[in-house]
Amino acid sequence: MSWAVGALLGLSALAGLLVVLSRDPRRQVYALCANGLVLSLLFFALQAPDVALSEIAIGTVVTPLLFLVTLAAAAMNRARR
Amino acid sequence: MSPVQLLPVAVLLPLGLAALLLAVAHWLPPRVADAASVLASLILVALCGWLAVQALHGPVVHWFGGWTPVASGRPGVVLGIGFSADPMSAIIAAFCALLFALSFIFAWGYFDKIHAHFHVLMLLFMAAMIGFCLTRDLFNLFVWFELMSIAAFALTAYPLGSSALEGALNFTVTNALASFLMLAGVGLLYARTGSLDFLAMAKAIARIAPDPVIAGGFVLVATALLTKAAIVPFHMWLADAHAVAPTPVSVIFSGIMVGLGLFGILKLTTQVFAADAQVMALVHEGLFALGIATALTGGLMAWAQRHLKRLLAFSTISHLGIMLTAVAAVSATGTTGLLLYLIGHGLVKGALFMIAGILLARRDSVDELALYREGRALWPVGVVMAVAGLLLGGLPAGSLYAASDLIHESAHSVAVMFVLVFAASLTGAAVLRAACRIFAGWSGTPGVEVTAPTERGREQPDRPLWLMLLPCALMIGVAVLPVDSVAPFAGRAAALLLRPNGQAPIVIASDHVTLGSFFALAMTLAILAGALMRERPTGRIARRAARTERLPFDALQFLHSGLVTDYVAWMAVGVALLAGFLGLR
Amino acid sequence: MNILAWCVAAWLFGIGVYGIVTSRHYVHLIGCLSVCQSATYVLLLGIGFRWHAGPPIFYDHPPGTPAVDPVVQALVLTDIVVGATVTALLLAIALQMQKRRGTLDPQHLRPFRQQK
Amino acid sequence: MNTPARILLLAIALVVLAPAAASLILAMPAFGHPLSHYGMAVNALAPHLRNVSNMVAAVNFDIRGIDTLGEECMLLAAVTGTVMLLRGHRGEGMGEHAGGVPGRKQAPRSDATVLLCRFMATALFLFGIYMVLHGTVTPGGGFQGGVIAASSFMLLYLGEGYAAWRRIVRGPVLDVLEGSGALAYALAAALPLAGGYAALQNVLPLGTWKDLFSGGLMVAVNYAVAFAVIGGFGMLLLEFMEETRAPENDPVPDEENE
Repeated sequence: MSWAVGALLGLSALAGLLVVLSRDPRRQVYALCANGLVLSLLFFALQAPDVALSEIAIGTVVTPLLFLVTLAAAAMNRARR
Repeated sequence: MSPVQLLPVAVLLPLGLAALLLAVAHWLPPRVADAASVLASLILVALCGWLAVQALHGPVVHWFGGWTPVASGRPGVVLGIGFSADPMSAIIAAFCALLFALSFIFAWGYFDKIHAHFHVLMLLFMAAMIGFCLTRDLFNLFVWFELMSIAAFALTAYPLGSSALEGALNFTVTNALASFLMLAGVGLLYARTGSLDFLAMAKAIARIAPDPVIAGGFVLVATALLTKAAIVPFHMWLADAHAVAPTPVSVIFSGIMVGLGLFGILKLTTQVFAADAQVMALVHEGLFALGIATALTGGLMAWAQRHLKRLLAFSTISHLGIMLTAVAAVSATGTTGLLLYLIGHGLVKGALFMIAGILLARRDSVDELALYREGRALWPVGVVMAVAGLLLGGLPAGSLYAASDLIHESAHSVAVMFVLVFAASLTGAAVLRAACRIFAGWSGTPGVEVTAPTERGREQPDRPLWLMLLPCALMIGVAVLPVDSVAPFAGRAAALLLRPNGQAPIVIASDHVTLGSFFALAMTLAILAGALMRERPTGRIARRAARTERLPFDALQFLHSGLVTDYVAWMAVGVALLAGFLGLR
Repeated sequence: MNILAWCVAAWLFGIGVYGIVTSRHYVHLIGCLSVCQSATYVLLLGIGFRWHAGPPIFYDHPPGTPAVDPVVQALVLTDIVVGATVTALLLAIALQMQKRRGTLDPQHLRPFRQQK
Repeated sequence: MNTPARILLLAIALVVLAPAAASLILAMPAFGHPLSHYGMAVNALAPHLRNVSNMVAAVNFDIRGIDTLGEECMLLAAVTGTVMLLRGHRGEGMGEHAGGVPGRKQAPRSDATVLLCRFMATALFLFGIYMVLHGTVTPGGGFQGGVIAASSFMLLYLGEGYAAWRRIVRGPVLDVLEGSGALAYALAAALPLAGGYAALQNVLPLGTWKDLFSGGLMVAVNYAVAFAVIGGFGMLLLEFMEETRAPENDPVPDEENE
């Protein structure tokens, strides 16, 4: 089990880096999704199923969705200007 | 009902009322939300005031869910969350509620269109502050801290102008980072002490200190509280947020919210970290130095502003620095001074923000140069503003004067005292300068303030003047009252916060006037006279002198850039300063 | 392995701050903020973790079997949900700002303009 | 400051912070060997004292229940603030026409999509409710279940289209759900006071081990949280989606300042 925890910790460090380095916010949404997924797997490995569930609902679905809607609305505003 | 039973009502009442207002908001007749909020805050003033008096005989403690320390059946393991009202915490909570009541009266009819959303947020904000004062659990403290921040974020952005939105974003990003740091700090302290209850943590820390994890946890938690308290170099968000928030909200922000950050630091140092010499050294020396830097920066920046709300915001920063020197002393003198200063400053600054609000409602601006002579028809407002400015600048009367006396005494240094007086004088003179220009038409050639950032504004104009002036006149009236009747209570409250067993000395504040007490006032009036009698520099030497005078102010204005990315970099520098101090010792 | 989790937490916070400081788009900045936030979750859950212990849910295994610390999990769980609503608040502010200023570059947005 | 100057400032801070962080990390308790007695005490005591098998729920809804009330109110504050900001000048109503970026195609919805979305939305909503109901027994609870149930609204939107969606998911109803959830929690905390108990004291019958309704007051509090979360997140989705509608008239007023 310990290799899984270590690997997921490493992956989550990479996923966070990916989020920061995706300078285009549209690409960043995918990075955020990946980050949420990796984190929820990590939380599952850390024996926290409750937290993993809420991270998977929030981190991979709701937050990226809100980001997407914001970017879409911003694009529409820009088109209207 | 006993005090113990009524203690949780202090947060449950505003939380419940906020939830109720939100649920029925669509069908609520106008003014019901206004009336209910005023009533609730007045009830809370009475409740918390009463609790403060009850707590003089020992803290009033309530364990939520009945999870008392013995419920675990294991010594040293505290399962539940407790609220503990000592007199100082409870009286500060009562003062929060009082400011909210006055602010609700001031805002009567301000926020009609938005389905009581304003009231919901304000009530949640108030509950968070009261909970912050009363809790004795570190994570619970974080919860109220965060609730306070979130309500404040939303309230700041409410005017929806571009400045308001940008100010709110700066506020949100810096304070959200601060609360992540606090959560991390709470985690570190929990990892080391295995507890979240103040008392249990204090016992564990006494056993294991000094320890890098404890010190690191303190630095992170303190960073969050210092950010909320707007201490250099974490202070930059404050001027942006306080200047753009709706006036009734600015009253709360500058009146008490930022001061609570300092109170949180004091409470944690006295009740949790008292036995850790490493942390206490950081508080005594590091925070003391930061306090002096803050006082000076805030004072100079306040002097160089022309937008009245921004001027007041920087003046708040300056006074927070003065209060931080009292916190850093962790002494009976300093703590008594802090309590009176929090209240005195809150009253004066709240009244001044309300005056700015009156100008925004009646004159559509708070720019002291644009409003030149525009306020003459509003002369009663000018009178209140002049008194408030004099109080900030050291008028020897009332609680602010008595408190600054104690704070100077706790600093143990004439040089420090001189710096603190100079900073306070700058803020008082800046307010008086604006009052003279707007209401009396005395001006002089504007100096460094000409190039300061400014903009026009406007707030709901159709409110009766007397309703807006009443709460601010009331606050100034209370602020100049003699402190003799409350000084013994303040002394005992401070002593009980420092040592709950009652072994700390009791310091009685006094507003006794001697010849020396006019020193601060004289300095304020001298600075003011310098500004009002200033003439356009004509000769070559005069022009060069004027340019040299501008340099430090320009440098400061440059650093306060308004860019949130800069602010975050400065926050990192601040954490590094605290960590570096710990490392060097 | 003993310090990997703490290093990852510090790393995540650090790069999050780096991202904020260098950001050229507010939505990107908000994403970096959520990286900082995830650092605190990794730290807290790491603090509660115990080798060879099950989740603190005694459904499949009886009470008394070793389990990890439920307290930090409770703290993180609620914070994740609240964190999402705060992100929503930030996005709402950003959206309104874009309507008014037409840009989301943090280096061009400041609350007050200097008088010239 | 420009970006290089800012990075330099950050680098200086990091140079100072790196050794401090290193000494802190080396002094931390070893990963996987926590020192805390608090968590162990909860694991040992709560199953017997409260008859619930999910310790996280026991901490959230009972032992540290007042924290959760505070967190629920944060949710309330953040959602209320977001709604207030987004409505701003456009008001509460709904836009008739979809907004769009010129030049981007919009594919029409097929019948299969509609059907699939209806089915999936129902299933997801029920799964969310299932998670809420089993909160005190297995992983789940008001927070997670509420978010999942609320995200099913999104599928409903995908399937039904905007107008129909707004007829099903109504703002005022969500407000009531959100407010009454928080109110119920505050009442659950306040009512025991009237009976002479401590606030939030769990004086209801605790039920049987591994039963759906075990945990006494926890059950009620769990449902209250679920209501607030469903209402709150539903409201967020509603207002954010409204942002993508074409405005009737240009909702952005001229800047008062310029």
